[in-house]
Amino acid sequence: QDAPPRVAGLFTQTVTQGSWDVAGYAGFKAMAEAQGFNASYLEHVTYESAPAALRQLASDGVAMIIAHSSGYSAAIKEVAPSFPDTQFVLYSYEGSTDGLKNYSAWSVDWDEYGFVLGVLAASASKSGHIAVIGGEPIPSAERTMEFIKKGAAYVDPAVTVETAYVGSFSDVARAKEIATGLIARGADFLIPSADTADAGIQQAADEEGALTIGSYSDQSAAYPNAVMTSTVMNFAKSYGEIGAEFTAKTLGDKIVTENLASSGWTLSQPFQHVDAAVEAKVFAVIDELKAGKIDLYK
Amino acid sequence: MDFDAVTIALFLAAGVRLCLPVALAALGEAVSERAGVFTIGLEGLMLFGAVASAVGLAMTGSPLMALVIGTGGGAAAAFVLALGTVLARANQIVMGIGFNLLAIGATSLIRQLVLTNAPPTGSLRTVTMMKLPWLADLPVVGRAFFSQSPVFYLAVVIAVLLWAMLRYSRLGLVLRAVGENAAATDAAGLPVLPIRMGAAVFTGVMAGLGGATLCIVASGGTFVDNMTAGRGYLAIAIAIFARWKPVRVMLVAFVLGLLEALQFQGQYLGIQIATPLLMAAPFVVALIAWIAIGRAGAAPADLGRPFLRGELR
Amino acid sequence: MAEPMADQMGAALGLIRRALSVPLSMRVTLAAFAGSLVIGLMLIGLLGVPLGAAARVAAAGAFGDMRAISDTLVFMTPRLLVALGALVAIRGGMFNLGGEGQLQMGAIGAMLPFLAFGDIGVALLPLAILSGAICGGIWATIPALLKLWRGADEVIVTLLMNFIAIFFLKYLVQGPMQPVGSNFNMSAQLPSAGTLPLLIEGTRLHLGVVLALVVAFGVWVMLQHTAFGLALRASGASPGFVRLQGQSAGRMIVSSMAISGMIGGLAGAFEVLGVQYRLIDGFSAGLGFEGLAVAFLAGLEPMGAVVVSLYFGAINSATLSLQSQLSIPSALAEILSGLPIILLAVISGVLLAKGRPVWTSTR
Amino acid sequence: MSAPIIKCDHVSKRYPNGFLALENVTVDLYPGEIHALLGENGAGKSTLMNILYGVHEPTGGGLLLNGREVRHTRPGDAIANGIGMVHQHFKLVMPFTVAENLALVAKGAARARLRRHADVRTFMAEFGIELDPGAVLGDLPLALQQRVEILKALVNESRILLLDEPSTILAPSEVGALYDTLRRIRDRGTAVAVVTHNVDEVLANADRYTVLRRGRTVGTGHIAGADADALVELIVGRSVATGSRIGPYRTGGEPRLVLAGVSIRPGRGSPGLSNVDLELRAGEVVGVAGVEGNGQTELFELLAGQRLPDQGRITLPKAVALVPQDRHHEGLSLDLPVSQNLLYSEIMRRRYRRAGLLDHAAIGNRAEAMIEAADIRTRSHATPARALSGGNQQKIVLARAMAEDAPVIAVYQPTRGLDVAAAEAVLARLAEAADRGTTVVMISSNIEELIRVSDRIVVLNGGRVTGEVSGAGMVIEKIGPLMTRAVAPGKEGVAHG
Ligand SMILES: Nc1ncnc2c1ncn2[C@@H]1O[C@H](COP(=O)(O)OP(=O)(O)OP(=O)(O)O)[C@@H](O)[C@H]1O
Ligand SMILES: Nc1ncnc2c1ncn2[C@@H]1O[C@H](COP(=O)(O)OP(=O)(O)OP(=O)(O)O)[C@@H](O)[C@H]1O
Ligand SMILES: [Mg+2]
Ligand SMILES: [Mg+2]
Repeated sequence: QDAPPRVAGLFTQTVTQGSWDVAGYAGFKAMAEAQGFNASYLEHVTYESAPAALRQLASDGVAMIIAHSSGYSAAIKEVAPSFPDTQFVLYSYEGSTDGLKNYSAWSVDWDEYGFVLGVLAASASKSGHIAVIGGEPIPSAERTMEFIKKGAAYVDPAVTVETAYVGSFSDVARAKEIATGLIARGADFLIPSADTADAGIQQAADEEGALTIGSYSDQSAAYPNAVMTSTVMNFAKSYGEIGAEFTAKTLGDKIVTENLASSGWTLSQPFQHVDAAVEAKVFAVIDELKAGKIDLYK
Repeated sequence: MDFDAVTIALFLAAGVRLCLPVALAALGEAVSERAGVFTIGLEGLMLFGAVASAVGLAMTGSPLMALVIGTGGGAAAAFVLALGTVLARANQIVMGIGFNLLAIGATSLIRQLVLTNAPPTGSLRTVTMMKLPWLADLPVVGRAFFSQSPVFYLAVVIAVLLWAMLRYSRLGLVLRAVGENAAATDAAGLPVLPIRMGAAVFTGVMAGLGGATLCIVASGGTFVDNMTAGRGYLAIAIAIFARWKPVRVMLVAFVLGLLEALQFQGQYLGIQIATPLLMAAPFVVALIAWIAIGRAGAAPADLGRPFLRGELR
Repeated sequence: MAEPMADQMGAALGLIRRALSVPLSMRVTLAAFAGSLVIGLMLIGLLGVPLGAAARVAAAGAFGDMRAISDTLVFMTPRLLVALGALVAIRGGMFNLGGEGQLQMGAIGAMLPFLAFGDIGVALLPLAILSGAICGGIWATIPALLKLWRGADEVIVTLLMNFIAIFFLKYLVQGPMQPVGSNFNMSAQLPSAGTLPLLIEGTRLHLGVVLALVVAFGVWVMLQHTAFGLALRASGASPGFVRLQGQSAGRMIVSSMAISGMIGGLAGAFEVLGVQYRLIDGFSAGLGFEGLAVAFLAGLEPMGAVVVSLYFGAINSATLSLQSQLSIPSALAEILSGLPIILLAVISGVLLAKGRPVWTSTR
Repeated sequence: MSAPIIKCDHVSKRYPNGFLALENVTVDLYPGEIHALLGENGAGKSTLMNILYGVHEPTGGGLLLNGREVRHTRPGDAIANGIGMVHQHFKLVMPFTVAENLALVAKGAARARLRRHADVRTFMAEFGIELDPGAVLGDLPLALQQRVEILKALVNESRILLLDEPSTILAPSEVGALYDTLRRIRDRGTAVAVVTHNVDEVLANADRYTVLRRGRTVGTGHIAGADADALVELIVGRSVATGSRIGPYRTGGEPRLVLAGVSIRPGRGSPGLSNVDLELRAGEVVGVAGVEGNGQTELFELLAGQRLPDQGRITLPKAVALVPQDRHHEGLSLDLPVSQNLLYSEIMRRRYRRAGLLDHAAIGNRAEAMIEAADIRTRSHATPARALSGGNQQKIVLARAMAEDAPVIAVYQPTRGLDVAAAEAVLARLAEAADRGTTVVMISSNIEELIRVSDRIVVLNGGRVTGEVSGAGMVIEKIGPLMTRAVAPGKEGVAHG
């Protein structure tokens, strides 16, 4: 019997805190257990040290490296050509694999994701004033904000959407202050999009009586007064597919799009603090999106 | 935007909230620097205070106890740091840099080992908001300065007490003497090292309270790795900028807090200035102010020098 | 003809011999490193990892093979350069806490020739290195000029300018330097002509590593073997003395800061040209302060800085191995970097208090 | 005389670097005596005082207070045992006021007694000292700072008062006042120990003496019955001719340096200079006498080319070699080795290079020769200047200035703090330089030594030249009054005489 293949996960922050990495790591671990891989992970891997980390893992004989952030894309594209025997997989967003035979990506359709958030916020807001708070103004975040605005306008063109950035993905205190300010300006629904710093936004909503959502996994228990619903990434499914494809040796030069239709993610139910009508309205839109009846790029 | 009273009050209040953790730490730094101890490890002390307060909150469930425990954590960490910088005469800069690195790792490890991932629940109102009777009802200032965390009132009281202590008390005289000329203080028969240890631990108390405030009051009890994110270094700059005068420390910190709050206003107003440039603004303003001040009063002459009895200078 | 040639060779050999003679103080440094490794391993043990395995993985990760060694050297390089920059300034009497900012500006500078002229072939690399050094140098000269002009204390100025440089770089990669249609906060990638060549295939060992060692040797020669270096050290330690000798302490401050910033700028430039191949937000993550600590740990001696920064390089690649193979939390890396700094500072302090300073030149 | 109040009992001190500074030294101090402690530079005088005061701990032997063994591990212990000390390098907090500096040392009852400025004045008056309690120390001239240093030692009712070289920085008239104060203190039953290099001062003021040489006691006795020559021989181990004229009277050659109507605005604690005319000629020694703080600093800065006159004209030669007053900050770079300190100026003049780099071998060889010639006692030329005794440090500064071969050499307090032998050597080298044709300007507050080497002496008082004496006219009786007689407050541009 051969030794089980080694796989490794790469995380920007830590697998013990926040929402994105914690939930992602859970998916990664479950996959490794299910497939019987010999798994390890690296956390706090800055984009600076990513090429070194990737090279080290690959030359150590790690057979598959899963990078849990779109920021690793450049590093993978740089390192992958030198290590044809290692499969590199990215989870989050990727536009192109550059034809690399050992690079695959599970790419979330963040446009659709944003659109749905806009729809649900605009549907739930009583004041017609919602706010989106991002971490740093990276292109993907800006793009998501655009689609949140589209989603809100889809429900009600008169809705005001304010946007702001914390300037950090981890500064809870700043995030909370910004959120508090936005609520004071009249926003009654806050969309957090700042990773670890989301906690501050959710706290502000909780304390000031506004609504918000949980990110990537069900967070209603943490902020019971404020969380209307949570986006729930289906990491189990995505990572499960990655593991299976690796074992089946079908990985390489492919991009799998994760969206509502692929069950890549969903919203937790039932919605809290709002009428059932809101929930029904949002899921009606979701169904239309799944069915491809809404053109996001019009 | 309409510059009505409410907006201005909210803006001032945000400035206060944003500056509070840094102001507390800067008050501590001012004291240790007055005594000749350069506490570069302030960032690490704040982190230890923050993690201790989070642990305290998890254990006791009481935000007030959390603040106390955080303060104690900062003091304990400062004691260890001062064993190096004061008693062992380690180079204060090097020690501080090493301590900050260690603190990032150690506090993260503590979080992983002790704190669960679940964010704390329960109300933190007792420490986040305390309306002062009568004063809180004043227009504008009531909302800005008298509907704040009790920690803010405490900070103001501490600043005034420190001012009086440094200016009028024997303790203040001795403290300043140790920073200006440790050898002379020693020759006067006063215990230089214990005084410096005391000052350094007091810095830990303030930095610990600052870190605890950041975690409990400003971040709702959530400890995040490296959550100080440079605030300790900023506090050092504020202490020096304010020429180690406690009341001035509060004012300088408040102005920086306002500048930070102004960034948010800018964002809300959709001012087309990139976020990073807005974030740099307080530092640019501080730099310009520093240049304008120019040759400011001299630093304590023995700042940063380990005390060696009988040293040839 | 051969006479002066042999003379120069002899002088050069003598210089190299003196550069390599390990000072006594190195023993203390090594003791601190060993001590911190022992404590680090004990911590790892507390986390439930067998010590033997951890030690093996760490050693192999730092020095196990060519790839490990080259990783160690690549991690060493920016720390060494920042330390060299810092020590030149401090020796010259300026307390330069601005290594972080000078590194950022150097990184920005390294991108400028490509952004201005595009892929112009072999000239690109030298231009990029030069531009990085100049940008770092200009950034560091500002505090020196402000000190002379306004008497503005350099500790605050350099500290504040760090923050400004960091946000400026962030701004550039989020805006002006971001290629259209990009999904990331980074600049465009440099063409291969514009990057530091790799020295060994399959490793990350780039030419910058060698250049950094050359700079270290150069700084040592400058400080110990040139009149300029002598004047710089004298003016840093005793400004009144050089003034009475008819020299300008102000000019010394400006030139030491300019040199310091240029070397700090090289640190950033080499990271861009040899490791990242592009400008990335947050690429330095505290290198400036680590480099400053390296400078002090080395007693402000360039050759000491090589040894100390090598240790930090090794720690970084070793902890990377520990993480990737044993899933040890990254927090341990920070602890392992912090510990030797603390231990060394304490040992030196205790010796100083006993009247036997490890380094006589440290102020 | 009764029993000694304190006894250093077979005390030895080895410094951490292995240097044995004191070896088996026994000294008794009695109540009601002024005890002079003598010895050449580096003999161990300060070390002994510091051991009494708890700054250093002895490595052998111990202290007996009234016959009982005591340990002074820190100055606090010594103060508690009734010891006060005036340090060679003042232990004053410069940004503090006089009253604050006194309050800092005051313990218990003394503290309560010094609460108000009026109380402080009363306290000072007890010792015949009059100072503004609110004055900031850093703004006071050295002599007044010293008064505060003395007062500090008296705040706590000291039974033992230690003074380390208190007279070094004082003008002769001030030395008299100092001993007046010390006698008052002695007469109250206090034991007073004074370190000094000046044998005449000892003979005039002390009751007993002890001489240290290279860390050992070489003699002790009553002043009554001691004479100057014997004391000097005891101190340096050989006889030294002191007090006599060094070299012949010279007459100057062509003018080399001219000050014409030079004025400098008054500054902090200094009168500046008013309308000074001075012509310095080749091959003469010109002494500049005056009480410290009467414009000497400005004059030296003018000669050093560090300052331009606010009014008037100065013609400087191409180079002026300098021996500044502050050897630790201006004369030397303490961390540089002896060799580089000696040859700094020459190295900066592009000498001692090989292939563009410093030729360390050549620098070392040249330095060895200079060390030999100037009798500098150092372990090697590579030793940092910091590790040398004050006398030897001063010899480095002087040797460098001499080696520059400049037409003019300006020296400022060149023998301050030096022992008899070292001071003699310095004066002799200056005289030799003048004999070779160099112009020597010597600014000093020590009139005796000025008279011994100068060919003429100008007197600075309140920033003006109040007179000039030469040849046989150079006697204290003539110079003293010129130095101390009150002059009208210096107004800028007002010509004198
Ligand atoms: N901390 C020290 N470490 C090593 N050697 C020292 C130390 N302090 C003094 N010495 C040396 O011990 C010797 C005695 O020094 P000390 O200061 O007692 O001399 P001194 O008699 O007071 O001389 P001076 O007349 O110059 O003041 C000198 O050679 C001096 O250089
Ligand atoms: N502060 C110090 N640190 C280290 N070593 C010192 C220090 N002071 C003195 N020494 C050592 O002690 C030795 C003796 O000192 P010093 O120069 O006073 O000798 P000396 O012959 O007594 O001088 P002098 O000619 O003044 O009588 C020095 O050569 C030096 O090596
Ligand atoms: Mg000596
Ligand atoms: Mg002495």
